Parts: sequence; structure tokens; C-alpha cells
Amino acid sequence: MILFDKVNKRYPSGHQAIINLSFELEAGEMAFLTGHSGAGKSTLLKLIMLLERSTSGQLLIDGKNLSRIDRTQIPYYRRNIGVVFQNHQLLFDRNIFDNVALPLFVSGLRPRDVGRRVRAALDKVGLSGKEKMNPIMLSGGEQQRLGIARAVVHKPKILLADEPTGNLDPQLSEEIMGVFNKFCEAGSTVLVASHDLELVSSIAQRLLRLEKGFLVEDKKTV
Amino acid sequence: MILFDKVNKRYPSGHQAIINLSFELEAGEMAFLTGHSGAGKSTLLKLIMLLERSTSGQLLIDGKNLSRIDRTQIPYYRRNIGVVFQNHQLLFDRNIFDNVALPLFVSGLRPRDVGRRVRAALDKVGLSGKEKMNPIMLSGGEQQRLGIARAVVHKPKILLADEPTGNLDPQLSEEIMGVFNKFCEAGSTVLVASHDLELVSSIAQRLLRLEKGFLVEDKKTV
Amino acid sequence: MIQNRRRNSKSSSSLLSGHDFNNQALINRLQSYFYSHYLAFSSATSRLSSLPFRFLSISLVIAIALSLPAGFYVAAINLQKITNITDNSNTISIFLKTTVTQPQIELLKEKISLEEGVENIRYISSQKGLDEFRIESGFGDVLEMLDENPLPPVFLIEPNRKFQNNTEFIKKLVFKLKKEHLIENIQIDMMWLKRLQAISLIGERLSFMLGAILAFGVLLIISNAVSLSLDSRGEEVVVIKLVGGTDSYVRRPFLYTGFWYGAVGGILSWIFIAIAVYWLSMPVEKLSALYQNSLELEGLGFFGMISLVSIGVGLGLLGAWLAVTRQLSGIESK
Amino acid sequence: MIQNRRRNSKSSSSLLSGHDFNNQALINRLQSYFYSHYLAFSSATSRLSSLPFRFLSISLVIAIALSLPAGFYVAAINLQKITNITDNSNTISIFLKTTVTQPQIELLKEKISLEEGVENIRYISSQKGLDEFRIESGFGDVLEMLDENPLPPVFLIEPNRKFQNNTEFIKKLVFKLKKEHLIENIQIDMMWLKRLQAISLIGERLSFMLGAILAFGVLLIISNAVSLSLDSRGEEVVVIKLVGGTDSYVRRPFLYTGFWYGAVGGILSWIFIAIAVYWLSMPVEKLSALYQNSLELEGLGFFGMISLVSIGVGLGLLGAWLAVTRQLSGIESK
Ligand SMILES: Nc1ncnc2c1ncn2[C@@H]1O[C@H](COP(=O)(O)OP(=O)(O)OP(=O)(O)O)[C@@H](O)[C@H]1O
Ligand SMILES: Nc1ncnc2c1ncn2[C@@H]1O[C@H](COP(=O)(O)OP(=O)(O)OP(=O)(O)O)[C@@H](O)[C@H]1O
Ligand SMILES: [Mg+2]
Ligand SMILES: [Mg+2]
Repeated sequence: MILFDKVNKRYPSGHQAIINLSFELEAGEMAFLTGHSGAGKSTLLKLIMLLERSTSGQLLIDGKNLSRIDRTQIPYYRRNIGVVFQNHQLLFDRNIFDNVALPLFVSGLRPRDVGRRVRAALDKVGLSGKEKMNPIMLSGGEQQRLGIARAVVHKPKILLADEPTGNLDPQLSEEIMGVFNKFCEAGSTVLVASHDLELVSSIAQRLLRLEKGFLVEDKKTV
Repeated sequence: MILFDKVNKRYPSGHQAIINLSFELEAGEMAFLTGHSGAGKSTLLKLIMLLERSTSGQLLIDGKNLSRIDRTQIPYYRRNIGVVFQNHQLLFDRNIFDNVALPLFVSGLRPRDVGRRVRAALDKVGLSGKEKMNPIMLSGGEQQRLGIARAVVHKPKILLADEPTGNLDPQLSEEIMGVFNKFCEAGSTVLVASHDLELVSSIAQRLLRLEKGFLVEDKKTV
Repeated sequence: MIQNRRRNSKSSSSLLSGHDFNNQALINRLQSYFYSHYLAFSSATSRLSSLPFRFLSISLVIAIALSLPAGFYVAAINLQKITNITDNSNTISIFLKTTVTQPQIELLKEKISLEEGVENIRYISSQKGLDEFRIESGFGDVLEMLDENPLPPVFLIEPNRKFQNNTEFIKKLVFKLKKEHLIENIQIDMMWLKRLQAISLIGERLSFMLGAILAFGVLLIISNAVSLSLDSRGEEVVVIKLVGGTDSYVRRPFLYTGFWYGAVGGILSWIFIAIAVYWLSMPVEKLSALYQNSLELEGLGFFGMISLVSIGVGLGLLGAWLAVTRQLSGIESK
Repeated sequence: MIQNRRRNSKSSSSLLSGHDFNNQALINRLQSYFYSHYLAFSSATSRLSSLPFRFLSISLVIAIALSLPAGFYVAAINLQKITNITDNSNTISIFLKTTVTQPQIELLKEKISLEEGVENIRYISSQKGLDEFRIESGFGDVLEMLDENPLPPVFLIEPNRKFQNNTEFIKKLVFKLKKEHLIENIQIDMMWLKRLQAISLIGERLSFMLGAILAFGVLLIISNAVSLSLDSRGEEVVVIKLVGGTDSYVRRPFLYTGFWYGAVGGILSWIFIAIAVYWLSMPVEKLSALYQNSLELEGLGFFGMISLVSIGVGLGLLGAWLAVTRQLSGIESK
């Protein structure tokens, strides 16, 4: 489903964030991405999201070469991906319902299906009943869970999560991992960047470790 | 230095975030604040910052009753506090140097002292040499460290940190805790909200635990 | 479900199809299309109405800018109307001696109206002439400063239609009338008519010039307003793009915003002009009624209103479109 | 160090003193004050110059809005100047018969100039009179449409200073001259002068009305521009308040922004008017040179330029101040 083949990413500032990276993730597989701060984890996820373009190498998602996707096709491509952003990326001038419903609205889902799906997603992350509130009224951890609900609401084929439990207590973190796990079991491909080594090692999954842009480890935990 | 006496905080939405909270922190003391997501940790810190006003109870900082500080005095009061925000609160249209120097500029420090202090603060968090870059070019963890540098640059009497290591790997987290510890030893009062129970329990300090707005635990760790 | 996905990963175009709901009927697609328009419309509308002061002040600026060229246009058409009333019918003005008495006037009027080719004759006393000049020049009360009335009494003769453009005949008529000792002078067309024509010509020219400058100003104002309000919502544009919103989805609420600015600006500007015309038309009509002259000030009218609002809306949409497109082109590289 | 802090915690006001650097000399405080102004100024300036298109377009809108009332003002003062030239000296106009010949004119001029109390006599042929009317009415080429010259030849008599305001004497003089058979009519002051005065009066009134409306528009534009650009920098205002910035510290760069908009708008508007005056002054001066009349179009001048730029700057600062204050009052509750 996700195939990196000798991918390099150099930022305009000259910084080489990803160096000669190759790995493959099957459809329905789940993997963790770890590494020190600044190792290139977010950059790797941004390449998949087409928020950044690789400077060299092949990047195939679902068999499609990303370098062949042009500007007008990007929105349709992104609708197949759900992303939990490191900085949440919420809209503070809309209520919680509208934030979660955004991916459904942009892809033109029938209005009557939207409500059901949004409530189901909010329920998964423990935020049900707060639909009418504004995200500014949520605690840091609640905002992070809102971001997770938005990422899964449209049942994407690929789920990317960047530090999804940084603001969550250990118990909640495990619950969220359970959500991701169920997603994976339903056939989605899941890639999670995380520092929480304890949490990561407690789950039997593939682990990719980056260091200064290089892939230095690729193993199954437990 | 920090004295809570039967403090309550009720948000306009009706949510009771802090209930009948009382504790005291001596000058030069360091304490951790834990609790589940939505327990009221950030709200407690916001009360000290005067970002929110308590609905009842006494809140004394450095012997001064906060309810007697009016709008025009708030800026001078805040200059004595350094804060690491949960959502970083960086300015993406200024470079890293200007972001860190902001607390010094607003309090009118002599220009020639600013450079020295800023570089010292950036050095503490491992970001030296990146002064001219824009925060948007930093990874999530680097942005968090930038926020820490800004909080300590003006050597505040009180240092508040809200989830300062959520985006940092265990090793870096420990280094940052070292910075806080040094600060405390130099006479500042330090209060850190964190979920990272492992990290917290590894340091011999006071631990306050909130649950649904109540203070349910107040002990020394290790 | 997993099998289904596996199949998809072979037919590699599925990721880009944009048709997530292949089995959804056309009626559902239309429904969700209109629903998305409804959402964009209501979000733009509620956003504007949540900042009523700003919305009104921007609309007011647009209205002021639209009013100036529109006002000049209205003034020009009214001046032209005045000049056209008499201009078409090649009127002959007979200036009488100031010493002429009322019985003499009656007699002369009788005599002239019997002449061949005279369709219509109208008497204007020097006082009435002054009033007429006052209205048509628009100098109103300032004319009171005149020490004495400089205008002589006048007969206005409208020649028979068949002689209307026959200069030979008109010359003969003038020659004949000139012998009358009560007549001081005869003119074909009046001086002030020429002057009015000149003024209206200048007015027209000015209104085109000003119109062009101010239309440009309106465009700048609207596109600035929209582009600045886009800045403050840059976050929104980014997030919508991140979750797979197309450019046109992002653009929609902003276009509605531009639409509202332009429409309300246009309507306000039409109201301004209607008030001004109403305010001026009362004295003008009162005076023109004095001597059976049906001079009625013309406003923008229904068609003019439609045009004004359409111009406002057009400029609003264009400004919004320019602003969003500029913003969008900077985003994808982020 | 810890002891020092313990002491502070007793004298509880220390937290609020705002004087973190008590031992810092006055010169250092001044230095940092000016430095903070310098920083605010350079941040406002660099921000504006990083979006030159937006900056220029907002300034241009302000310039257009300022130019209209200023232009009316310039037109009004020029018209008033024309009327004042002759108005002060109570000129007597002697209209001659159109049949008069050149030798007769010479003779009559000689004769009148010898009359008691006649200081100065000037002859204006009907052609020159027409030219004069053409310049002063501004109808230029449109006057070509006239079939024949309606103006008679005229003598302009300027009475001796001691008789200037002696109406009894002037009446006598007029009575005496009326006997002359070549003279058709005598007027004290010319008709067109009255009309010009009327026009200039109307112009002045219009310029005040338009000026008020458009100054309001400029205020709206500037305060909108600043308040919208504040929205997109709401984050900045919040962060500065969080780290202990005072309201005036937050306000400073925005005031500089308003200053720049107003100043550049004022200067552009002055340039517009200077170009218009230059463009009109050439034909006017050429014509006035024809008969030794030193009519020179007046621009805004140095003082006018200073006023215009000051008004722009004032409106810019006021608009910015209003916008920031509105924004700030909503923040502390956050
Ligand atoms: N837009 C950019 N321009 C220049 N350099 C950048 C840019 N974005 C990121 N970088 C640099 O690339 C490196 C990798 O960044 P990245 O965000 O991928 O790190 P990360 O692994 O996600 O770290 P963290 O765990 O701290 O979030 C960092 O050193 C960062 O400074
Ligand atoms: N402005 C607000 N209006 C209404 N309710 C609010 C507001 N801010 C916070 N709350 C509510 O108050 C509760 C406590 O919030 P707070 O931010 O203090 O939690 P926290 O302990 O910091 O949690 P986290 O670890 O997730 O950051 C939450 O349930 C939140 O929904
Ligand atoms: Mg990252
Ligand atoms: Mg919190």
C-alpha cells in the first residue's frame, strides 16, 4: 500500500530531512515510526500527504506514483487518507461537530449520513455529547482526540498519525491505540509516529526507527 | 509563593473545572501536576497566569491577592512568570531569535543584553545556531523547545510548564527536566503539568494529582 | 471489505477517482452539491452578520465609491433630457422689447399664431424665463443676487412638422417677423440651451473618467477586504485543503462574501441616489409646473438599479475571486 | 538570591512594579524605549513592504477618497480667485452697439478716459469677451458650437479709488455716458461674474458635503484595513499579551501601519491634484496672456500639501487606534 524507494527529501533551507529511505507497508498493516526530535518522522508523513514533494526517489501509494499526481488531483487523493496532525489543525471558529464533519462535507457525502458518522467517531474518542461546543473550550488532550475523530470519520484507506498521544494520559493513550488497531483490522493501513516507546513496545506491531533522516531499524516488536 | 485557598473555577459554559482547591508552594519549590485529560491542570495554570479569573476563593502569588490586580497591572505581573504553553503559542511570522527575545523586548531590556540572554536560552534547549530560522521550519519537538527557551529567557520568579515534553523523546525530556531543576535550584518556583508518569516519578519532587477538578493526591515522589 | 481494498490496490486509479460513493444516485449527488452551496452560503452569511459593524462599514465604502459615478451619470442624463426637449423641435425664440405692454403681447401672439407653418406659440415673461434658467442651470437661490432681470420677454414658436427642417421656410418666417417693431431680436435656438448642452457634455465626460477611477477603487476595496479577511482565515483554507477540499470548495464561501459586499454596497448606493434625486426633484417639478412644462427629474429607475447592483456584485465576486486565487496559489507549496 | 526573593515576597508590591531593572540608568531606559519604537516602526514597515501590492492598493483607495474633496476645494478657490480679481474694483461695463467701427472706438475710449474719476479704461472686443467667457466658464471647445458671437464689444472702466464706493458719483457717470449714441447699455458688474460667483459658491458647498462623506469613507477604509490585518495577527496580539506586553506596546506597530497608509495616501492624492492642476493650467494661462490678464491657476501649494498629508496621517492613526482598541478589549477575557 505504501512503498518508499530510495526517497530523499531536502528542504529549501538545505536541510536533508529524509535520506535514501526505502520500506514497504502492506495494505492492512500497522507500523510505528519513532526517532529523536527532528529525525524526520513528520517529514515522512508529509511526503505521503503530498504536503511536501520528495526531491528524488519513488513513492508509490496504492500502486500510484505520487510524482504523477498534479495539483488538481491532490484533493481527491487526500480524501483516501486520514491524518492526525502534531499541531491538531482544528478550526476554532466552528463547533466540534463541524470540525469532525469537514472531511465528509468536502467529499460531498449525503447530509443525512453525516450526523450518524460524526457521532460514531466522537464516541470512539470519548467526546460524545460535546458536539455543539467550540474546540477552544476543550483541554489539550480533548483537542487531540478531536483531531483523531476527524482523521477516522471518513473511514480512510490509509491512516497517518503524528504524535497522537502526546497530550494524553497512559490510560487514554492505550484506548486510542485500540481504536487504531481496530481500524487496521478493518483493512486500513496505519502509520503512527510516536515518542512513547513504552506504549509502542507494548503492542505487537512493526517498528521503524529514524535517525537524522536515515532508517536505522525495522523490526517487529514483542 | 503560590497559595491556593478554596479556589473554584466555573467556565461560562457551566463546566466546573476547579473545585475547592487548596495547596501552597514555597518559593524555590518544584512540583508536578498530573491527572487525566480534562482534569483541570491547564485551567489551574491559567488562573495563576490571570488568563482566567477564579469564580471564588483566594489566590495569592508572592503574597499578592490576584483578585486585586486590575487590567492595566496584568502585563507587569506577567513579566515575573515564564510559561510553556500546551499549544506552544509561537509567532510564525518572526524568526526564532525574535520569538525568544519577545519577553525581553516587552519589558524594555537594553538591546545589547538581549542577544546574550537569547543565545544562552536557546543553548539550554539545544537550538543554538538556528536563530535566523523561522519556527515553521522546526519539527514539533523543536517548536516545543523553542517555547521552553522563551519561558526561561527572562529568568522569571515563577515558571509554569504545561505538558512541556509531550513532543519530546525520553532522553530529551530528561534534559529539559534538568533545565527546570536548575532553575528551581537558582530560586525560582516551578510548576509542571505532565502526563508522563514515568518521567515524573523518576524525579524526587512534590506531586499534585487532580481528578475532575478535585485535588486528590499531594505527595513527594521517590 | 479487505478483499475489496486489495482489488482496489490493483486498479491503481481508484485513489484518484473522487467518486467515493459510486452507487450513490444522481439525485443524492445533486442534493449534496446544493447542500454544500447552502453550507458555504450560510457560513459566509453568518460570519458577516456576526461582525455587522465591519460588514456595514465595508459595504458603505463600496456604496460611496459606486454612488459618485452613478450620481454623475444621473446628472448627465437629466441635463441631456432638458436640452433634448427643445432641441428636437427646432424652436424659434422671439425676443421682445422690454417696454412691451400686456395688450401688445396678446395682439402679437394672436397675429403670429395665424402665420403659416406656426404649430404652437408659447409666451414666457422675463420672470418666467429667469425661473426657467434658474432650474435648468441649477443655480437656484444664488440667482437672487442679480440686480435686475437680464432676460427679455420671449415667444417660443414651434414650427409645423412639415416645415420643421425646412431652413428656407424658417428663414422666410424670421424675415417676416423681424419687421414687427415690438420684436428686438429673433434667434433659432436659445443661448442657454447651447450652454446647457456644453455642461451636460462636460458632465458626461467627467462621469466616465470618475466612473473608471472609482470602479477601480471599488475593485481594490473589495479585493482588499476579502483578501485581508482571507488572511485571518488562512488556517481555514489550509485545513480544508488538508482534508481533501478542492479549490472551488475553498473559494465558495469567500465568493458569497464578495457577493454580499457588492450587493449591499450596490443597494445602498442606489438608495443614496434615490434620496438625492427625490430631494432635488421637488423644487424642480414645482417650478416646471408653473408654465405647463412637464420637466420631471429622472432617477436611475428599475433598470438602473439592476445595473448598479449587478456592477456591485460583479466587482465583489471578481475581487473575492482574485483574492482567494492569490491565497490558494501560495498554499500548495507549504 | 533565594534570600532576596524571600524578602520580595514580603513587600508584596514588587511583582507589580514593572521595574525589573531598578539599577538601570535613565539613559538606558530611554535607549530601550526608543529601541522599542524603532522595532515597532521597522516591523510595521517591513510587513507593509513585504506585501507591496496590498499596501499600494489600500493607499491608492485612500488617495482616491482624499483627492475628490481636495480637488473640489482647489476648483472652488480658483473660481473665487477669478471673481475676486474684478469684484473688488467695482468695474463699470459699457456695452457698445455691435455696429460700432474701430475709429469710433478709439475716439470714444479717448473721450471716456478724460472723464473725471476714470482711473483706467480697457477695451474688450466681442471676440476677446467670448474667449474670456470660455476660459472662466471652463466650457472650452464646446463654445465652438455657437452660431454667432452673442457678446457685444465692451469697455471696462475702473473708477478712481476715491470714487470707488461712491455710488452717487458712479450713477452720475453712468447717466452722462448713456447719452453717447454708440453705447447700447451700461452695467455695474458683469452678468457672467455673478454666474461664476454662483458656480463657485455651489462648488464650495459641494466640496464640503463631499469632503465630509469622503473623509468618513477614508476613516472606514483605513480602520477596516487595519482591523482586518489585526485579525490575521490576532495570534500576535495574544502572544504579546501573554508574555507581559502592555496595550501600548501591542498598539505601536499598528499605529505605524495606519501612519504609513495615511501618509502615502495623502502624498499620492497630492500628486493626483498637482497633475490635474498642471494639465489644466497650460491652456488657461495661454488664453489669459492674450489680454494682459495675469490669471494663474492655483494648486494646493506647500501648505495644502502639508494639510492633505496631515489629514491622511490623522485619519490613518485614528482608524488604526480604533481597530486595535476594539481588538484589545476582546482579548483579556480569553
Ligand atoms: N519547512 C522546513 N524547512 C526547513 N527545514 C525543515 C522544515 N521542516 C522541517 N525541517 C527540519 O527537518 C528536520 C526534520 O523535521 P521533522 O518535522 O520531520 O522532525 P520530526 O521527526 O517530526 O521531529 P519531532 O519529533 O520533534 O516532531 C528538522 O531538523 C527540522 O528542523
Ligand atoms: N473556555 C472553556 N470553556 C468551557 N469549558 C472549558 C474551557 N476550557 C476548558 N474547559 C473544560 O474544562 C475542563 C478542564 O480543562 P483543562 O484544560 O484544565 O484540562 P487539562 O487537565 O489541562 O487536560 P489536558 O491534559 O487534556 O490538557 C475540560 O473538561 C474542558 O472541556
Ligand atoms: Mg514531528
Ligand atoms: Mg491541558
